Amino acid sequence: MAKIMELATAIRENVNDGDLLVMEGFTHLIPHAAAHEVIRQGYKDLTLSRMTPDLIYDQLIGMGRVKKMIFSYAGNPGVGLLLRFRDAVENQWPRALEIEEHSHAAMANAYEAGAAGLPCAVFRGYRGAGLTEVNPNIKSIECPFTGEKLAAVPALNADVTIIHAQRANKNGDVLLEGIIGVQKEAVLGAKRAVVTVEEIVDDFGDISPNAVVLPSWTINAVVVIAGGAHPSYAHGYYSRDNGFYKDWDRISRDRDVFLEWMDENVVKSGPQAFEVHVKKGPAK
Amino acid sequence: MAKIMELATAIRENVNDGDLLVMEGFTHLIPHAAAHEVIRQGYKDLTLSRMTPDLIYDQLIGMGRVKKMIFSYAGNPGVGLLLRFRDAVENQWPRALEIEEHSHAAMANAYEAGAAGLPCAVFRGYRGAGLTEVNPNIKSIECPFTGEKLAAVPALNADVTIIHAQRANKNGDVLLEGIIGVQKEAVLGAKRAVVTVEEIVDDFGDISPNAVVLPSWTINAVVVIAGGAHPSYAHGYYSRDNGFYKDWDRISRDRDVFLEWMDENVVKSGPQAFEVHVKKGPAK
Amino acid sequence: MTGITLAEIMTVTAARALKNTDVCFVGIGLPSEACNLARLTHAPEITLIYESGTIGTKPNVLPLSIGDGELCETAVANVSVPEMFRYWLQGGRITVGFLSAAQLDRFGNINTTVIGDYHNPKTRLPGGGGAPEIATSCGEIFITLKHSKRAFVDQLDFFTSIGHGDGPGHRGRLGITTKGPTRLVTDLCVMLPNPDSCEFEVVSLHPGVTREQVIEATGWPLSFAKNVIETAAPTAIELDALRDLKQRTTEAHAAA
Amino acid sequence: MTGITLAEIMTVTAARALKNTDVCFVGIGLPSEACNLARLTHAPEITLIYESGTIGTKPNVLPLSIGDGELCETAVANVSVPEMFRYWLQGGRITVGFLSAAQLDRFGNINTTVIGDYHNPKTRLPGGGGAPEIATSCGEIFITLKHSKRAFVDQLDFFTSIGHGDGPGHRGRLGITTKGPTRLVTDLCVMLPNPDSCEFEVVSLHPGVTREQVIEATGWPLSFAKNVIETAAPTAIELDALRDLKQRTTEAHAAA
Repeated sequence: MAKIMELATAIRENVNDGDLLVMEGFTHLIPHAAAHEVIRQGYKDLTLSRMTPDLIYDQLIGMGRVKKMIFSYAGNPGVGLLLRFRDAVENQWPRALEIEEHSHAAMANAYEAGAAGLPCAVFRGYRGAGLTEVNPNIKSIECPFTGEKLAAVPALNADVTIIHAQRANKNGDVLLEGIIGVQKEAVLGAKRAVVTVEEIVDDFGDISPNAVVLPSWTINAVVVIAGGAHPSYAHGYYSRDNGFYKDWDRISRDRDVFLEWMDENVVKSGPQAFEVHVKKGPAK
Repeated sequence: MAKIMELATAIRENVNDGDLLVMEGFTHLIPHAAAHEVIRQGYKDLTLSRMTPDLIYDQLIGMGRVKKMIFSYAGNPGVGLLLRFRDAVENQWPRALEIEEHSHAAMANAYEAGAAGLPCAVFRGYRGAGLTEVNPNIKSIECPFTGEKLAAVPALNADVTIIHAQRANKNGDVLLEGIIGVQKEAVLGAKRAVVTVEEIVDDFGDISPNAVVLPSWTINAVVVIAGGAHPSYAHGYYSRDNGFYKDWDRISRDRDVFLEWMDENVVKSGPQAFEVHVKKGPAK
Repeated sequence: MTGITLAEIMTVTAARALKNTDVCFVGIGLPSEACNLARLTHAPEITLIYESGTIGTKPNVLPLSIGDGELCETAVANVSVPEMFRYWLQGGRITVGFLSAAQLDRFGNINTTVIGDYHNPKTRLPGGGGAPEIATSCGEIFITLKHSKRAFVDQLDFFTSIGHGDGPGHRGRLGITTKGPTRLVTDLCVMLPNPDSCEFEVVSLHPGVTREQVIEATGWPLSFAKNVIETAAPTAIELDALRDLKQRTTEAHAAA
Repeated sequence: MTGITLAEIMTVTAARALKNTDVCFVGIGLPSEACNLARLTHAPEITLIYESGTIGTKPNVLPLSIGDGELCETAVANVSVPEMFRYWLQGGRITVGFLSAAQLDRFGNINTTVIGDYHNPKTRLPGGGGAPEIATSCGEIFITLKHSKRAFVDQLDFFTSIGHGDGPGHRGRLGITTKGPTRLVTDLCVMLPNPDSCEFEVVSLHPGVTREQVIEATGWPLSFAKNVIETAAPTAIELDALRDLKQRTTEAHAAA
């Protein structure tokens, strides 16, 4: 049963040094506020996994908290490269970063297999792709009916998954809407799950019977943080702050500018700082 | 692109003798009207597949149209046995029926693999189950990472899938709501797909962004048949006719009673006969 | 409370086995009755899951089929059937699978497939449905069915789903890590698997039932636990809740 | 129509390759621009799919990211990312995958992973994302990117996704049954794979572009088809639609 609690408590109770930490979101609903709390609490030697690591993973990497990253596309969406990630891979600053690189299809299937309790994912992929030569976690398997050779990758099961969603009800059930990515799979495949939400409502009212709802008992902690996805967005609440994504290119380009920005906006800040972003009103 | 057409045309253009025909529905949205048209058009040597074959498959079997059935639970839900199916298996009446029997998990995975374009489904199943000894289409595969032995079954890809849904829009996109079963997978895995619907609307209006919608281009024909799922039900339109399911036990018990009922209610009838069932009003 | 039937004792006793925190995969028929009674009495927050994809459902009347509309309307979430079997059952999220059977043996192995030979059956039954994987993926399995020599057999005609197989260690040898059948409630008694032999043995007799009655209705040489007690009689609250539920159900299905 | 740029010719020419009946998996950037232009001109019913799970989307402005809200709001259906990659891409439902690249070789093989050595890169790029399976699961692949010696290389630094591999038969030997790259549109020319060698060769030059310009901007020894024609210039309708789209996009992204 999910407990509704403060962010600092939720992170403290569920994240540990060395964890395989998943903070998913496919452009939409990226848990920025929660990631900042992870940074504030000082966890180290984390392994991060995400299909599309962007700003929050760049921030964790730049702060030296990450030992390894599992990913399939590490870019600043619509802007360019992830400069703290680059600096870690190219120059080992502030520390060396181990990487396990996959294709989107492989990672989506790996999360699916994790949620499905399987040891590996089987799919038709990686044919002629160079990653098969640099990633030992890409193997193959033969269909016992047709003999076709299929790709296999290990299932992805996080120690803790953190996601952001639109809302929870009082019981702690969580509703996600819009571009839902792999968040359901990341939560169901994880040992522990923390969900930040825009708001808590009495009940969800007249939603579709097939709406994407994670029952309370699949989640450990629910935390209300209005605006908690900014500069990502929450469908129905506020739009993506494209300007900030462009700014990040500048902020993250220089180590000192980055560290100063992090100190001011993350280390010395708190989740209440996100509220201001909701005031722009709902996404059209 | 789905064409909106009459039932007789849709069936004629999409069903052939000897086809692997899938008419799915997990208690909900079973395409009764379409199945009756398949019977009227006289197709033979069909292979039927369904997780929960019930009345319509009993009818096709009793009319001698079925060569083989792939299934995981062949019962009259909430009532008892499927008596025409029994008669075919136990007494080869009106003809011998080949069966390929699976568990629900295997069939659900097989439809999923069919939609996913894979040759087989891989899952953790059939451990200690007797079906492994009588069904040669149950094999195993070894996880290349953990060595765990997993079950494998061939993907299910129909020649033609027929389902019933709540509504289509003018473009031929189809909306399903409520208990959705394996219908999406059965359609996406099929070579051809026919969908009967309660009604066609201008557009779906303000539905959830994550509603279950099959785009028009995944479907060959859309047919309006109000009440077309009766005695099954259409969530939001009318309730399950439990009384008819109980009656079927009596009707199907005797070969002559069955044949007489079929002649009167199927062979000499048509899709317009289903309209009356909507008048009970929407399911509460 | 007058006129308590053995069937009522069976349902109430089966219901008591469920906890408020359980996530229960519910078979139709007797299991559905017991699970919903538990929800309406001592386990109001129990999560009931039907294989049609309805999660956390709270029907006001018992469903006739596994996919009745009310299961969907009152559920916390409705998912596709592939998702149900992959993420929820195989994913290891179910604490209790609640099954019934056509035939049962002393190890809790179940047959719902055929009477007679598989390829030339005397009676073709509906088949296993979800049972083969429910039996291995749920944390533990409760079984409930009415006692009779036809049902409680020495040898199954077909091995639809595994209980304890041929005894201790069999599940482990097949790579199964869950407990299997841990409780069997009939209309005469409660049985638990003996920790050494894995054979079901009688641990309590329902009020008024004799050992001879149970032996007579069982097709295998029956064992009794060292201390066989009397099953606690249904309370007025349990009985009222059960009778109300069945009354509502009868009225609803007659009206439909 | 005055001041037509080569970039505009590239987008218009790339857009023309798409049919009204295509189901197109759209990469962000240049492909997204071309695909939406096709939808706004000659192919109004084309189905555009972004890997974020949006199917049949009709954005009024170009998305900055692959998961912008408008893609979802205007889509026929929105599905999870595992479903997108399993049922829609791997399921063989996509007729055209539209990709760009950081590096491209003469066989249409693509690198978007690293410049330099993989384990000790000079420049770490974002990586392949969906490309490895887009390249093999879509019916055919169109590629669009700006001509430069840095991009059109003799040898890829990393083999992110396969085009025609090392030439004829390579895809087939890997069990790939789809066509692979069938068209390449740059800001200088259109190239098609030679049927015998599978090497991209120039089939049309954009208005005003010389052979020497293209040779100069290409890092491999360039081939030309027997009959090289001039790319048909954009029509007023195409150019208006493109400029309106880009204008709306600029305004929307500035306002956000």
